[in-house]
Amino acid sequence: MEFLLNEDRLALAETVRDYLAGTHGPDVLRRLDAGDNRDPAIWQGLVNMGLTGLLVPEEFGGLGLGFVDAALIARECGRACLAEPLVDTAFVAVPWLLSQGDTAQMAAIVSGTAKPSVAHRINPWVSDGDGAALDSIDPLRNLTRPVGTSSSDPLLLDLGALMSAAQLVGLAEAMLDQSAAYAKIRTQFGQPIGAFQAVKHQLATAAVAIEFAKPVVWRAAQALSDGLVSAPVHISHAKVAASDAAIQMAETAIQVHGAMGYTYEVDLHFWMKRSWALSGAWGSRAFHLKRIDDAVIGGGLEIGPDQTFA
Amino acid sequence: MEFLLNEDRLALAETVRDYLAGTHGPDVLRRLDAGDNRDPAIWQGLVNMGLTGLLVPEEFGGLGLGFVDAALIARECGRACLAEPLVDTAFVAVPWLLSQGDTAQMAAIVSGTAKPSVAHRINPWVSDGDGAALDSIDPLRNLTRPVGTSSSDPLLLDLGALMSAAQLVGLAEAMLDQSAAYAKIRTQFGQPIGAFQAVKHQLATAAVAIEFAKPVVWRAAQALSDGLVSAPVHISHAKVAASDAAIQMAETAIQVHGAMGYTYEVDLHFWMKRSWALSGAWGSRAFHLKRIDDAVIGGGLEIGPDQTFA
Amino acid sequence: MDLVYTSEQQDFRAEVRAWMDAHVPKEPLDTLECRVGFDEHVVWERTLASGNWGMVTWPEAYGGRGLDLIQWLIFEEEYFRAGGPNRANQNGIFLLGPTIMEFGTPEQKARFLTPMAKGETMWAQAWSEPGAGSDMAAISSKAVRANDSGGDHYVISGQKTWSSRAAFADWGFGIFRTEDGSKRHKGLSFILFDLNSPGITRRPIRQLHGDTGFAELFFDEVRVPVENRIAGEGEGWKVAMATAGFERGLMLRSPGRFQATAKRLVELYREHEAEASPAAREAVMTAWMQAQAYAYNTYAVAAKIMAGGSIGAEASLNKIFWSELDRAMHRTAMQLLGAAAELRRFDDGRMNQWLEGYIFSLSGPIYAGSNEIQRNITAERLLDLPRVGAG
Amino acid sequence: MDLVYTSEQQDFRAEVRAWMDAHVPKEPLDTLECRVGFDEHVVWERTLASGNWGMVTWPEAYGGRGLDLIQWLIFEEEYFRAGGPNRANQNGIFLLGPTIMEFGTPEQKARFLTPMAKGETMWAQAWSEPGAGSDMAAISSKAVRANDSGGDHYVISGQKTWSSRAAFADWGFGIFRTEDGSKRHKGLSFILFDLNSPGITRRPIRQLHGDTGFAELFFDEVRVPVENRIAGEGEGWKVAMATAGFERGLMLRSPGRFQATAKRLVELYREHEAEASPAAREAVMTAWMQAQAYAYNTYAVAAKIMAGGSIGAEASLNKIFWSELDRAMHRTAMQLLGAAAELRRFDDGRMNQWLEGYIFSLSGPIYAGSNEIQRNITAERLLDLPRVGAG
Repeated sequence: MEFLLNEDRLALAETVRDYLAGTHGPDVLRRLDAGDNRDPAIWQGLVNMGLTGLLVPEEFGGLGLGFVDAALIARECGRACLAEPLVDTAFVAVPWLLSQGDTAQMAAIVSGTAKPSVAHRINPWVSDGDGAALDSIDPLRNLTRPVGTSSSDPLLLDLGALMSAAQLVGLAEAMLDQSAAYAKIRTQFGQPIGAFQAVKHQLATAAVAIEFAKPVVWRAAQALSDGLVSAPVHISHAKVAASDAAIQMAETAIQVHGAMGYTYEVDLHFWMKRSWALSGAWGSRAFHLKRIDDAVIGGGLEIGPDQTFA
Repeated sequence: MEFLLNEDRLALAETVRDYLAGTHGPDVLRRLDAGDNRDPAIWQGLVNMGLTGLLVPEEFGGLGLGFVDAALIARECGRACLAEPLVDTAFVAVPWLLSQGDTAQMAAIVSGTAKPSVAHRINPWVSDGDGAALDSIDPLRNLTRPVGTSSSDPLLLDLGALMSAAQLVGLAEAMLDQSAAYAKIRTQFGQPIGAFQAVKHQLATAAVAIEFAKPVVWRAAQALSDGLVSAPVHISHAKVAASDAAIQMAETAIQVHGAMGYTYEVDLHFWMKRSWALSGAWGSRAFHLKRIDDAVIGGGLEIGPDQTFA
Repeated sequence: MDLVYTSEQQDFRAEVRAWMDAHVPKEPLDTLECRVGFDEHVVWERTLASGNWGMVTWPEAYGGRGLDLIQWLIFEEEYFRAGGPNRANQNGIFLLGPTIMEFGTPEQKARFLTPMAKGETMWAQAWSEPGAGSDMAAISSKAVRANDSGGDHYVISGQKTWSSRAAFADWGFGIFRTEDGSKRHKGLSFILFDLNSPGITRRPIRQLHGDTGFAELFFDEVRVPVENRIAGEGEGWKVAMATAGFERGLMLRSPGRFQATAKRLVELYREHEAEASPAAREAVMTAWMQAQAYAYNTYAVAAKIMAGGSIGAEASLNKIFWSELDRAMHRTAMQLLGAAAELRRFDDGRMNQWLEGYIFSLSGPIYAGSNEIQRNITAERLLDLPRVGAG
Repeated sequence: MDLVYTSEQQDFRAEVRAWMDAHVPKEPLDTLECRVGFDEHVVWERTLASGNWGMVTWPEAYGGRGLDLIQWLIFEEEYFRAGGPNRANQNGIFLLGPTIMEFGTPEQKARFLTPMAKGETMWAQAWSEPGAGSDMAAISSKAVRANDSGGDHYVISGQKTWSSRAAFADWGFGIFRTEDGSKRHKGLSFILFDLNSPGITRRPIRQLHGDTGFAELFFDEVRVPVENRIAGEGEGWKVAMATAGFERGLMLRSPGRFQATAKRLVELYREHEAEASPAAREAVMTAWMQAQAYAYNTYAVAAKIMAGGSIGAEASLNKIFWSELDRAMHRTAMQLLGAAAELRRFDDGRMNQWLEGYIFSLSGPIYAGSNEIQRNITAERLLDLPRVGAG
């Protein structure tokens, strides 16, 4: 029993974080938004880091890592507000295809030439699919109603929900950082607004929500890795906790930014929009709460102090 | 159409407020708590003001006033944390007995010698009843399980709920005043704690809840007076709004009072305990919400901008 | 306390309803925040004016109907019942109009109020400056008396921002520093200006959803006649505070708006009832309860004002309540929509008004005095808690 | 990341479970806040000590078991699963014990830790003074070196308040001003004192529910040997901050407590399901979710500490989270109980533990550093926002 993200994992995630911080700042989001939304060079960078093959077994040229690693990288994708379909392809479609015994595209995914994303009955729209475009509030989302593959396999939904939760954690962390940074430089009444308790306490409250969403996500990822029967409940818990934290953080962030937060000029809006999108994707709040309801009130799960990791 | 508490009504309520402020301060609550909980002199004072006969028709020696008047006086009883059974007797039992055509006790009620309080299937315990004593957290409550009269008439429940809501408004207002007063004199870090935004904003938030509970209570009282079919829904709305405001105010009040609020020495606890008691009495939060649910979601009530007074 | 409408009030309601049913556009207009949509809304303002429904509470002398506040509430209820569009001239109707009526000269009233009532001039407000948002007294834009023409003009230089409607409106109003070297609330004057004056540059601010109804205004030696000043020189703060009071007070957000949203939310909930969460169910009931409470409160304030009273710091409680209610209702709708929440336009082509409404609702706790400021006011003026500079 | 217990850990759990099942009192003890209840709890402390379960994380040398933090968590889980009583010596176990281990001399460790572990001495904390609550540095109680005996005694004068357990405990600890004229954090020393020393008067504070476990302490020239001082003279603030860190940090509220409450809340909900509100249903799920999140977080912090890390300002996040969770769970229970919520004892004679728990939960956001202080710490230390005196 060790609830610890080990050094190797954190080192990889940190490499990704540094890479995205250096090459994928808000200026890039603006450039993409003014242009085609996607940039082969960004994608190639992710391929070069091996991220498209993160969950692909070594025999197909991948890194053969696990869901906790993927969740940590997904969090970084959220933090950077990455629009490229890395998470949908490499962390959702790949493990689902593998679970189906479908390894045909693995080499092409690793090399970056195939970018499958699979829709689900509960989540009928995916980014960068092959169907008709949908008009998302998130300008970089490339949301589509795919004409091809769709599934109603619960595992697919669980993968999508888990990786959305991880991204939402990263989105929320980024909005917290942006808001704290803004509160330090914006002055009103002769002092930085971050000196006002009203601002401090709103941000502290959001920070609490984020802090206690994080371990829920890591635990859910490990539960899926461990093949626990209860993994879907923990994934639903992660999705609800991360969505609620991100939505709360977004509302706090725009309040702290004041009217500036309402503009396109300030970076915040990209992160808010992604949060609005992902909090409803891969199962609504109600869908996930229903699974928790069945487990906790319905009695599907053992609960209590001695059942922490049930 | 005039949503206005007229001068006469307010003058009567103000008289009661002044009288209770002068004769029924926290010292009296302590004296009662150390003694027998009830004081014939206090009761006689209420009788002398005509309050026991407030809703009794003039032909029986009462004032023949209405539910809005009674609600305004009940609010003052809450503000003063009055323990004498004025509300249960004069504002709940009296109109219910009258609705049953039972006028036998009216003269005795007006003169203060009869103090009936009637239990209900939903609210099986009443203050100052004739049955076995129950151990309420409210030390002045004299809660009993009556052996005699009980009813399942919805009107009785509505009367109890409405008058509880009115008391809860007064309780909440008193706790707001106590907390603001304490925040002005208690100093920490070299200034009154009321100068800290954290304290200001908590109290302001509670003040909002109280401010918007009040008109709901007056409207419900008027709806009952007007005999609206929808009156029970509005009474449930009043009970939920007033209970939520009082509970929120109590939690805010003890937080503002800090450790002092946790003592018997500070007055606050009497008001908190009454709030805990009345918020569950005459129909739980769930009970009243269910009636609102049936009306609003179930379609039992016309809703929308043109249905404000439906 | 009399909660029954008179037969005159019922007749009036019927009259409004009939007119609205006949005239309110069947299809939603484009957003007010873009040129096309703004123009559509101006057409609607003129339609309203043609029925004399533009400024119902204004005196008849200025193109209104002289309605009392209860009639105004009934009008608003029916307006929102019918799904009437947002008001392009909201700044004129609710902010500038009452200000001119209170502080303007007879000449100013004739000059500005009548065209406003006819829907001929659309007004932008220009309060904020880049360094003066919540701290409204930190104004630095200057209006200096010109030397060249007997002092009958101001020359305005400076910058305003978050000027609502300014991208498309005709005229603007704001406060400017008319006394050189004055500080904070002193030495300010309330001045009206033609947005097409030489020297004014409008830079539309792109909002987060991409539209540009707000603008920055740059003033480069803009000449404005002195007779465009409302009230005395140096009295700008007093006038602005009265105007801000109108904004936060009774008329900024009439209850009908929120009752209509609550009703739509109930309908949305019914569509999604099978899969909705318990919290959503309760949130829907809370929406109805709070919208009703807000309506009762507004009727009570209206009655108080009609009886000779006034609305003071309680306006801050109102602002906090409606803005947080509006956000909560739209947040609940977003949750009910689930995956569809992010769509600007649903599959069937309908606009996702819940998404647009949610985004708009996020501005509620910020504008017209942030809710932090309102909570300060509540604590300091209603609860008498001490003021502290840093607090 | 390895979320599977080892077989040794499973065996340990089984061992704790067997012992607890055999020894935890079947009937709830009376409240710790009254004399009779306190004595019952002391008996329980000695029972625990007899099984060597009193101070499981302490080194064996001081009467503990030297368990690691995972074992501690398992112990706590089983303790709360079995419904173990509150710990009368909580101040000793979690606050003073670790403080003495970190700062005490070998002689002090031998003198104080072993009797504590055996359940022989019960400890009270004495931080607050009437003017020093959240503002802990505003201490004015003095400890002056006595002149009469070679300076080997302090003479303490002053007053402490909100001293938990002080009404019934044997010994107390707190900080006192040892340097005359010193200000704020300087010139303070951390001193242990026998509560039965001449010159100490205990005035029990009647709490709102009528019990009196807290007390005010009046010190009238109380002589205390200098060797009762922990760490150096003038180092009291540093020691106290470390102690407060223990309090807010990992061990004050182990997750098992909240998981047990959440489970009881689920059971209560099931009893009332037919008539419960939607909000209550969601609140019950939230209780489980948050109690679990708190447990995961605690396991993660434990792992971090075991890997050589430490817990810093994150302790403030913990304090905010568990205290507001605890209050929310009990508030929900009160709503579920409806009319019965106000009863101290139900009709069937059972204590209404939800009511007692609700009242206790209201102290959570106040004590051990109010949640306002914790939010300041979070903002200033974790988010690096500026400090302002008045802010």
